[in-house]
Formats: sequence, C-alpha cells, structure tokens
Amino acid sequence: MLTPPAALHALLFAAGEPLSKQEIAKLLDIKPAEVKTALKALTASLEGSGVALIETEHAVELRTAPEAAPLVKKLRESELARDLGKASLETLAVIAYRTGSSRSEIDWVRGVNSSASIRTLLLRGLIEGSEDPNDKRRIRYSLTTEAFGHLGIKSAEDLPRADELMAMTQAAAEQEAVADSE
Amino acid sequence: MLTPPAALHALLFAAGEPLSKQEIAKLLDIKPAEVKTALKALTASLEGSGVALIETEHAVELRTAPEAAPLVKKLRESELARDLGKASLETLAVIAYRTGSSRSEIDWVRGVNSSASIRTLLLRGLIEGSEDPNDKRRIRYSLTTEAFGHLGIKSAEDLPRADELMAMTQAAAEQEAVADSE
Amino acid sequence: MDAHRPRTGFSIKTDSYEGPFELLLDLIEERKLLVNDLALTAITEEFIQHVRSQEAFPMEEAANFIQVAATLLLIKSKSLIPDLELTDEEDADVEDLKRRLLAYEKVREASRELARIYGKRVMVSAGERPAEPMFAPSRDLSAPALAEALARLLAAREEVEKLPEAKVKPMVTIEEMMDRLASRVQSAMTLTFKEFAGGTKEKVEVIVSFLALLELVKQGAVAAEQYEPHGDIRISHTDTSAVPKYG
Repeated sequence: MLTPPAALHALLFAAGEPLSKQEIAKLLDIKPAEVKTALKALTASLEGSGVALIETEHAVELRTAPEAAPLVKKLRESELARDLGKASLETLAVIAYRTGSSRSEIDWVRGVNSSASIRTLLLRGLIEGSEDPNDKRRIRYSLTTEAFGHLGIKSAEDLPRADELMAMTQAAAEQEAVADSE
Repeated sequence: MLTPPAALHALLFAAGEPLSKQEIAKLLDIKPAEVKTALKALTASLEGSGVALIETEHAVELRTAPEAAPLVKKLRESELARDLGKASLETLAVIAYRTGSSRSEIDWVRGVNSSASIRTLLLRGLIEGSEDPNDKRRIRYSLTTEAFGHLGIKSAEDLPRADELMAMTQAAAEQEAVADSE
Repeated sequence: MDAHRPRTGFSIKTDSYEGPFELLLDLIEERKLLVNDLALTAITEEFIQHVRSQEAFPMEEAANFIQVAATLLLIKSKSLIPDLELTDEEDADVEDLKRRLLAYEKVREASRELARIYGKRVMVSAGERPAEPMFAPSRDLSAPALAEALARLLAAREEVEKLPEAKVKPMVTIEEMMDRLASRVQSAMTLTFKEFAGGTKEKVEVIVSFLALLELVKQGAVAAEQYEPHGDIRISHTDTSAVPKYG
C-alpha cells in the first residue's frame, strides 16, 4: 500500500496538470486536513530531488525544480535541434501525402506505433491536429503552413510523385478501416 | 546544484517520454558508467514514492508505481490495457525473456508464423525492432518501456521467474542458431 | 468435434489452435505426461485426427501441422518397428521437434506468467503537459526526403503482404492418402510400401503415406508385415479367405 504522500505523488505525476486540493481529497478519499499533511510530507520528501511541488491556495502541481531550469532548457533545445529521423520522417510523409490521417491510420500504414513521432512533430510545429467532426475522440493531422514553407511548396499536390504516392497511401490507409471493422 | 540522480530525475520528468541512456549521458555530460550509477541511486530514492523508474536495455522512463494503479485508474480511465490474444502474449513472452529475438527465432520456438503477432505488438507500441548490426536484413525485437509499464514491472529482472525462464529461452535460442546455420 | 474421437473422451476445441505445438502440448498435458518419446507416441493418433478434421486450414498452417504429424509418425513407427532405421535427416527432425517442444513449453509458461500480470498494475507515464509548439524543422527534412521515406515504407509493406502467397505450395491431405492406399490395397491385394510410396518425391508425402498405412493396420483393414530388419514392408488385405498369405 502507498502512503498518502506517495499516493499524492503518483496522482500529480499522472495528472500532468494542477489538481485542486478538493479533487485530491476526493480521489484519495481523505479529509482536507489529511491532504494538508500529505502535501507537507511530499514537499519535504521531494527536497533536492530535481522535482518540486508547486502549491497555490487551491491547487497543487508537480514541476521540475528551479535549479533544473538550465538542464530542461538544454533538453528542449536538443529535442528541437536533432534530426527528425526515420520514424518521424515517415510519419510526416504519411500526413503530407494524406492530409487528415488519424493516428490509427498512420500506425496502420507504418506498421508500428506512431504516438512518439506524432508528439515530436506537434512539438516542432510541423503538424497540427484537429478534431474529426464525425468522431470527437479522433484527431486528424495535417501539415502546418510553416512546414509547407520549409518544404518550399504551396500545397500537397506540389510534393514529389504526388499522384502516385497519394493514391498508394490512400489505399494502404483504407485497409485500416477494413481491418478495424473486422 | 543538483546531484546526478536529481538532475536525472528532473530530466526524465521534463521529457515525459523514454530517454535513451545515450541521450542522458550527453545531456548530463557524464560517462555511461556514471549514468548507470545515477540510475541506480534514483531507483533507490524513488522506492515507495509512488513514482518509479522503468529501465529497458537502452532506455529509461519515469512512470507511476505499480501500487498506484488503482488510484491512477480513477484519473486516466483510457489507459486501461486492452487484452492481448494468446498468440501475441506468447510472442511478447519470447521477446521479454529473451530480448533481441528475431522473427525466425520466435517462429522456431512457437512452431508458427509470428508475423501477425509481431505486427500487433509493434502497433500497440509494446515492442520495437532494430536492425541486427551483424545482419542488416534481420530485425531484433525488444520490449518498450510501455510494455514494462503494462506488465507493472520496472525492468526485465522483475519478470516472473526471470532467472529460470530466461535461462530456458536462452538455451532454446542457441539451439535455433545451430539449426539455422546448418 | 467429439464425434470424431469417441474412444478418447478428450474434448479439444480444434479450431482454436494456431499452431501444432500448442495442440501437442495440450494433448500431452491432458494426459499428465512429460514431453518425451512415450508421450509423443501416445498422442500421435489424436494429433493426426485433429489435422484430418481441419478441412479449412490456411495453407501455411496446414504445412506446419502436417510437418509435425510426419515427425510424430517417425517416432511412432520407430516405437512400433524397433528395427526401423531412420535417416540422419529424420533423426534430426525428431530431435528438433523434441527440443522445440521443450522450449515452447517454457514459452507457454512464460506467456501464462505475463497474462497473469499484464494490465493488472499499469504504470502510466507522466501526464501530458501541452507544450507550446515551436517551429523547428531539421536538416534532414525536405520534400524529396519525404517522398523517399514514404516510397520505401510502401514498398516494404507490399513485400510483407506478398510473402505468405509465395510460401504456399499444394500439399496432400491425409484423407487423400488414405483413399489412395485403401483402393490400391483392394485392387492389388498385396503391395510393398516402397511401391506405394514410390513416385512421390516429397518426404512429407512418403510419411503421410506411412501414416495412412499405420492407420489402416490399426483399423484392421490391411496387414503390414516386415520380414527382415531393413526389409520392405508388405501390405496386404486382411480378408484371408480372399488373399493367400505370403511368407
């Protein structure tokens, strides 16, 4: 069994955003006074750990410790500066030649899970997602105007071997719909 | 100043995804041996904290501790693991207990073509493939941090009956290598 | 399925087997036996019944099952006819099957262990913090690089999809062999195994023939006799009033 501060730690880590103290009390099924004690204990145990608890009047959040700021900056810079690599390049290509592809369609065409690549491409401003009007849980991806600019083209039709590769990608993605409905 | 384990903690927390040990060494500007020491220290300091380190051969990721699963479920319902079929579980088991298995090795021990199972596991992000440095046409598979997360274990050593079953599958693979070279 | 095996009392869900090892191990475990020659001999018949009952096997799977059936037959015939000499290749097949089965037994144990823990205590990654996207292209990003990445990916897909077709080759079924053997026995009354299997070059076919023969012997439809250790096997109709005995 987890101690209350450990449970709180796990909860905040998984949430990734500020949680209200009220919510915490409800999720951990403890009293507000106990939340206070747990917060105090967690703050103490995170001392010098590289990660810290940020507490406002009503909410709490986990963040990297202020001392880690230069390191986090270095991480972000390295994330943005490195080559896209095979996985992200493939993912971007599928989206470029088939605008509006969903994650499961990209996965299907590539044969591997593409979540990490999609994340990278979003972070680097090369693609953007929008809700499928027919299915709100499904996100459809397309290239950003900046990405088109970098590629030196105005639209997807200007991509090399556009007709041929678009048709092939379309055919491959359609198989996903079939496989999915089976 | 942050200690190496604290810096590592901050880095992994900020990344929010698996980082390769190589990347960690570069970002922290330390040697691989020092990465190893820092990982060990961080694992120890996270003991009982609600958050744990998942370590594969090449990558590391921070995740909620297995004990926190019932609590996290309340927060992130969607993360519930979809069940794996018998064939996929067997394939996952071969790769788990003998990391770096190739498709022909998996086929050899299962007595059936495993490509469909491998594809399922790749699509779910539970395994990843990498080229065999000695034979570029051969892909070797290993578990991802996602797979360890779903199994609720921190590393391959925590696999059930790890020593016994790893020894057995290792012996099997050697037999296969002999059969393969004949 | 039970109707096919009234004597055994085992009920096996035949359509749920993806591969031959799974079926083999289930048959062995139901009898509480260990993986060895004795166990394999004991389950040969039922294994073969299973293969025979599967009309609609995908070809590649059928090949896997028939290959194993053939090796089981080798083990069984060796136990029935101790003088039977196996070729080096056949010996290797027998050893290989046993090794693989022992390895698969462990893999199955391992997969059951994983099934026990999979999804029970999921460790989740850090909650997604929506980061502010910052436009950051890379040196390896260009329109030709995209086209090339996609073309390579699609080509690799096509190759994978074509693969199973190429592997498929026509394979005799055990039923076909049984019919052929039965009719030839009835017309010729006596023939040797070499005559019967002669003309078929595929090893699997020869062995399937042998399997069919053993089945007929067991059912009492034919008699098989071998007069010297390495001699040929004589097959004759069991209706002794119609057929004079040789010897």
